Amino acid sequence: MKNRLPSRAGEQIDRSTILSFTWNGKKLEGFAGDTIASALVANGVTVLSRSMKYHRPRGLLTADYWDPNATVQVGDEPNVRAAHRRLEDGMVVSAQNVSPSLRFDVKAANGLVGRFLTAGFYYKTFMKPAALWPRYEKILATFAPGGKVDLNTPHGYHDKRYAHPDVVVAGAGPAGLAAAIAAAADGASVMLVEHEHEVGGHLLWGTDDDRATAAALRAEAEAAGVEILTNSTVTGRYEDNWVAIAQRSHPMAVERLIKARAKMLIVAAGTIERPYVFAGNDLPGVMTSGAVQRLIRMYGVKPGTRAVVLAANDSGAAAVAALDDAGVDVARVIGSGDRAALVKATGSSTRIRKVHMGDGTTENCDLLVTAVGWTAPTSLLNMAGDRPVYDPSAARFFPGTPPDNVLATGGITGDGTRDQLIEHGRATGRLAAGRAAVVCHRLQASTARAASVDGAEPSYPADERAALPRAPHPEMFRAATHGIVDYSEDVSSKDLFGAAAEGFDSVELIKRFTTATMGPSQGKLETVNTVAVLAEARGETIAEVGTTVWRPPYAPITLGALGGRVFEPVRVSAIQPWHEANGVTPILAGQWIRPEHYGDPAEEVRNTRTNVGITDVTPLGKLDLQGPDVPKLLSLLYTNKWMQLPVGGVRYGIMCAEDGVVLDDGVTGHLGDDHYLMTTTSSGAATVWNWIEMWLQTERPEWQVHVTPITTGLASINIAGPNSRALLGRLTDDIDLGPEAFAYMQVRTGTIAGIDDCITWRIGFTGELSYEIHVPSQHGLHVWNQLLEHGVDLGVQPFGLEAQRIMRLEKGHFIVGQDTDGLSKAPTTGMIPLLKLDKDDWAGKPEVAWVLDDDYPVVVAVQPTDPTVVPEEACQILRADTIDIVGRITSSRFSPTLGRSICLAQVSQEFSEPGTELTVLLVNGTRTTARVMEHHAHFDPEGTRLRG
Amino acid sequence: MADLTLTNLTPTPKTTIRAAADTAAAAELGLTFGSSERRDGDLVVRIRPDEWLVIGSTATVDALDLSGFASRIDTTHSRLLFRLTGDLAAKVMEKVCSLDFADHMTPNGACAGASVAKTTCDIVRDDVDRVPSYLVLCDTSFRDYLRGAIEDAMTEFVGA
Amino acid sequence: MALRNHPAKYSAFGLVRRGLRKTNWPRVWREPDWKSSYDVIIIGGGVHGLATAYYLAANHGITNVAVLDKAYLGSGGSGRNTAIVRSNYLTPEGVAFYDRSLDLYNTMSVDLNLNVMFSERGHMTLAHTDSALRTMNWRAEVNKLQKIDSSVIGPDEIKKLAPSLDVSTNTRYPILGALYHPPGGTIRHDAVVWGYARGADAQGVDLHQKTEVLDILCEGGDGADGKGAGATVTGVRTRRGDISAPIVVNCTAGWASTIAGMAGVRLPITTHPLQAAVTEPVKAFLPTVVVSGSLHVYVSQTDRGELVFGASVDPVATYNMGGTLEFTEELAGHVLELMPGISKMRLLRQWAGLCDMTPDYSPVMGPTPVEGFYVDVGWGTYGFKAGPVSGEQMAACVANRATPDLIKPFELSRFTEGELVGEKGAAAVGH
Amino acid sequence: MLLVPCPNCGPRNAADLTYRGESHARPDPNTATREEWRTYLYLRDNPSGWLRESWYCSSGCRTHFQIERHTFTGELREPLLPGSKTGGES
Repeated sequence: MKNRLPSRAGEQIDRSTILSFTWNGKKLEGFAGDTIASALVANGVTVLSRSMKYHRPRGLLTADYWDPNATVQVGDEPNVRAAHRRLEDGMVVSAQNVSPSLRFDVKAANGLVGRFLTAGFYYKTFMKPAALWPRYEKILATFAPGGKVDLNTPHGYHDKRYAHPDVVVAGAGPAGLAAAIAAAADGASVMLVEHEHEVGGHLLWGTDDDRATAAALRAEAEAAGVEILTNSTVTGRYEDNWVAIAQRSHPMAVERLIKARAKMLIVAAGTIERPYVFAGNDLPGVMTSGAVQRLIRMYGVKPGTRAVVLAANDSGAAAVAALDDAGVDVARVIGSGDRAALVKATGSSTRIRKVHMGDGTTENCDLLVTAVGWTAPTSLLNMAGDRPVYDPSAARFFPGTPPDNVLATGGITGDGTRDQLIEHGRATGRLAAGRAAVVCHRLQASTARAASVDGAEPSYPADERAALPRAPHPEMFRAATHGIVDYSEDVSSKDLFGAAAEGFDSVELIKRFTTATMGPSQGKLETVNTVAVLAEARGETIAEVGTTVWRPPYAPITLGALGGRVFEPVRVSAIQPWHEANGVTPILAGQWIRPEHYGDPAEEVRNTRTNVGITDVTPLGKLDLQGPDVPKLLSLLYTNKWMQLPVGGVRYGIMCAEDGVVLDDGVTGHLGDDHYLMTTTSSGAATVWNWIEMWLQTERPEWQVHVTPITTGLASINIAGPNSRALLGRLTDDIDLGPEAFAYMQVRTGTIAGIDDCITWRIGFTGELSYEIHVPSQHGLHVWNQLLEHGVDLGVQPFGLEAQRIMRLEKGHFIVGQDTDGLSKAPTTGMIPLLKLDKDDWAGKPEVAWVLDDDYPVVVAVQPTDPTVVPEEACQILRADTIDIVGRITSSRFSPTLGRSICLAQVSQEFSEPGTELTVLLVNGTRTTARVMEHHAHFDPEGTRLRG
Repeated sequence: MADLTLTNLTPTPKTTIRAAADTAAAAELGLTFGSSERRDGDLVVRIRPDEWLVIGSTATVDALDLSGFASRIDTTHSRLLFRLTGDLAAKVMEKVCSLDFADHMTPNGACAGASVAKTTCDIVRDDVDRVPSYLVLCDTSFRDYLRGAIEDAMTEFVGA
Repeated sequence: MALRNHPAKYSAFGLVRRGLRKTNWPRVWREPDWKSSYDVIIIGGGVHGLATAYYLAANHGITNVAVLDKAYLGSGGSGRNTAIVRSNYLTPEGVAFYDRSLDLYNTMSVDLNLNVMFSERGHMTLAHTDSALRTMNWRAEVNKLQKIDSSVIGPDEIKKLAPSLDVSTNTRYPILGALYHPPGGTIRHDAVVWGYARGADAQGVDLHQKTEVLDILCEGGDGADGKGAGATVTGVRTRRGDISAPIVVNCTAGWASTIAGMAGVRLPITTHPLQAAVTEPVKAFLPTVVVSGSLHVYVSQTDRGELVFGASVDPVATYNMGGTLEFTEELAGHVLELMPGISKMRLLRQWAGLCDMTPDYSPVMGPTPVEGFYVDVGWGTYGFKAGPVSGEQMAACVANRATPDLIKPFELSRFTEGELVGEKGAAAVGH
Repeated sequence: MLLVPCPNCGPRNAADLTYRGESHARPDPNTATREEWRTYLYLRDNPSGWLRESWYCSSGCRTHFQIERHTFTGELREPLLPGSKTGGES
């Protein structure tokens, strides 16, 4: 560590803990508390990366998170900010964007042809021959900057957290610390979020007194109960102060996203130091004044041996003092104001060697420090709708007028002494606490579950803070030469001049054309210089040119933190443990995990048709409807009639949306006085519930109906097949299952397998004699087991969704969403008798009435001429010998019962007559024929089996 | 310091009463929307403006006059019931639910419908011996998922 | 076609020559003088408006045309989309239309003498459920009939095309198959805007930036100020003054209802933000465009190495493009479902554009009840990929005063006539 | 995330509610002409400005209610909380 200075008070490193790491395979050492970059510089490393386009060598520039030249690969993690990430023992660090190595880089040859590769050059070439563009594209893609993704990277622990603080303070410099302390003292709950590893902001690299003040403020904040989050960033401010915080310092989570509904947000983001634009400004050894102070004071690292300092402000003077402290020979200090004072820098491939002045003199050096002004990182204020305003006398942008629940304080709003900053922070904290108290009061008073509020609402405090002074500052952006403006994008001021001359002369257009400000620091370093150069090129003022909008996030955040622990709810029925224990093949249907089959769906069909099968249909949507007006509701939402359904009756119905498109279907049974049970498709359960609530609340508020979803309150089992009556009969005493006593489409409530209140209805989705029983769900597994146990001699076997689908297709029942689609109106289902136009009103009626007079596609049953051909679902049906589409196969299976292929199809009316021969285009490109059947049901069209 | 526990109380009888404002049942059940109360060992929760949930036994409900526009449904089987108890229970809840669980916003007895780990739940704060405790009710089909989600949220506080 | 303003020809040779002589390129388009009258006024300086202007001049010789934009060219959806192009739509109408657009994109770099960097990298739409797979098959079958290269592929082939995808079966959203469309890809969206702008300008079209339209001037209509059904358009009022014109074309997105409302025309549109995001760059690892309808996410990797993400539109109607945190959360969660290995990549920037959603996921194009007032709006989330063909067809529509067959299905009158377009059948994510 | 003022629950995260969009009246289905009915189905004012819209408190009290919201600035006509105006962005 040849560049390490002697130990000094207040440094961030712990010299007693030595950490070893590798840099491009070479073993190096650093101290605990070092950043990767400070450790590298301590070891004498000057080149940390190569630039994107010209592959120029780059060294440390700002020595903080935003340093554009210090992005490295650490193990499987790409794009690590080396000047921010703390060193860890055993880290494997390598340079990115180098080919093949940092020292020898073949693409550096691009630098030689740089004058031809002006910004946006790729738009102007490679058009011809068109066939070659894909090859050029591959070459261009190798210039992509950035690290490598290891696709085997494990997804770490990333739980998120919600928070409801009164005040969030973004930035823990002197003003932010003071604001947090003052707000907490006034009773507010406060989260103080600091991007860096320690609180204190610029005090950390200031004088001894500065650092003592930072420590005192931290102690005061802790004592006041402020929740301090270091190495954490407020990444975004969204509607109604929904604030995102990326916490990188959580002991368990790799990176944690905290979502805070802040009553007040205080933005105390400080300032970011701007680089200066001149020829050679990207040579290793050119640094900002903040960078050298950080290296010296925080990490005890000597940034060079002989320095030239361009000092346009106090920070330049402070850098000179720090350099003196560190024993760096300050060869020359250039004052502000004279643009010609510094012309350019020259050097070798690894280091600056010489600075050239306007008067023709030169100065040898290995370090050039610039202090030319500040950028106010108004990103969070932008997100709150505020637009920054440029002040030429201070040579920077300032916040405009943020909304009342966002306050700015500290360096972002002005200059001042340490004490002035602290005082402004305190005033801001008090104001925030006062306003938060009002929000708190209102929230509590208007929230139903909250405790009742004591006392009158406090008055809403006005903003009476005295503004911080703005120190005069020369407008210094570019020397008399051209240099790099955007380091990460390799965009120079010359590129910007050229683009402006071409007509890309608004700040947004020039940004898009040159990609200036589009790189990893998103304009934190580059925006103001870009705007200033554009203003210069156009002969306008910076205020006239304006600035770009800063978008979230404030700092990059990992996909892991944003994704968090994945909450993807899944649902299972009460019978699921049995399915899993018995070799089920599961299928995901929406949120439900359902049994698809238990090995052989065709055999499940055969057994059901011959003996008896049971299937778990719990996901069927079930709604309990009670109240005197239920029949009116059913009449309004179903297309058919419901006013006369007797107790004990069950009826099938179709629902339409208001545009006449089929919404859902199902059966509803009349259980008792004013009491009905409605079933919906499993995927439509939530939609239908919301649909009913909407009608009851907004269109028919006078109706008395209570609707309650009870889908999983009842485990539903369908018992189907010739032996189903015998099987169910063995488990119930109080339900008379006689064919007359309990006829098709009726419902009974009774005891099954010892369980009371089981609802049983006779319906026939499978086409067999069948009973659907709805059992209180905690007893579902018991009843299922009893059915299997008592039906052994009857041949009972379970069947899954696939067998059910085959049987319903054999029976010709359509499925909403499969045989119908997003534009299928009710008549398409073919259920014309169920469309009761003589009813006064029902949802979708006008459209259905009109379409009935019109042409509409129809669902028909279809059988391929060749019984062994099973057309794929979605096969197109064509007009013979053409490619005109007249329909498509919507459902298709091989029927084990009939020993042939069977289908449902949607066809235009012209092709819907029974007996019509259809041309079906199979997926393999061949055409086959199929015939339209007379009935939807391929099997037992008279329904003798299910009515038996 | 009371450790965090998550218990499954689903078999506890639960009854939902829906009743219009002008009914005897509404008057008898009372409470303001968003609050709950223990009555003879049963927990009576006014979970929605026209809906009460009675957890414990059916005694309270059996005694109700359900004349007028009022209805009763046994929700024992349709509603999962978990109890999360512990001094840090609110911190766990704040990882899976966006409600503010501070004492003044969600005091003992408070109830609300809300999304928990992306499932729609009813939450009742029902402290046990002054230790914060939350009842979470949800559709029973989510049982494995929701338990997993809450237990996972607890891990970082276990042993804390 | 004759380029009237003789712009500098772009070529590798030109780059070298100007590099040697150290001269700048001339202006890409003029800053036109203000005029009080045009033959055609186009509102909206995005791909649609500029392409319409370009083809009015190039194909119909109509050059006395102004394009007005309230901000800068390409400042709306054209510069905010994720630049995906494809033609594997569900309906024959949709396929025919977008295929023509893809043709135009294919030759655009040469036609416009500007490299729009069309990257034919293939487009994969993943299916996680049986029903999604059925829809993919449906699309593939319709596509094949229209000679579109589009087919359903299985997990093994998917893994070969995009090794970062997790095709194992024990995931919450297993990848069962995908609709693969090799001609689909990405394009540099800004370049398309600039190419059309430069081409239109060269033929004499005036491009007025920072010229917000405040009102549309009409006479003879049933409504207030002579607007609404039966009216005839006479011009527009802008922040810079009035301009008269017998034809006004509304080529806006986000403000389509507002602009149409100025002529007394109501549209079947609600406006929602569509958000997008980009990560920090990494070395290339994702060679194709990947879309998942069920997970509401689409992703591609740019030549710069960034992953570009999009999702479905936000549910709440708003004109605010501030963006939401929820979008990035959902997006990241879903992307990690698909590609679990990229959890350490970082999101760099999110933004939003405005999408005008119609009930049938299809645009509204052609004449309106106001004579001379045309619309090319309602482009939902898929407007960019249709830009060239829309411009070509709208130019024909305006020039011939008759709606071309290719866009006849998209006329406004279909809503009152109940003839909606069938893209709704499968339009979970329209990217 | 928008904070939506539910009349029963109080301010709630938008994610806990279901957005139902622009409020519009249903014509009499027995007398409505095709044009009137399809205007009801499809045509919207969709203003960039004040919008009367419906929300459903689907996770909370399950009440349908209406609010007036400015679609550009995000302001509410009757805000429950002070200071939450969000600037619109173009």
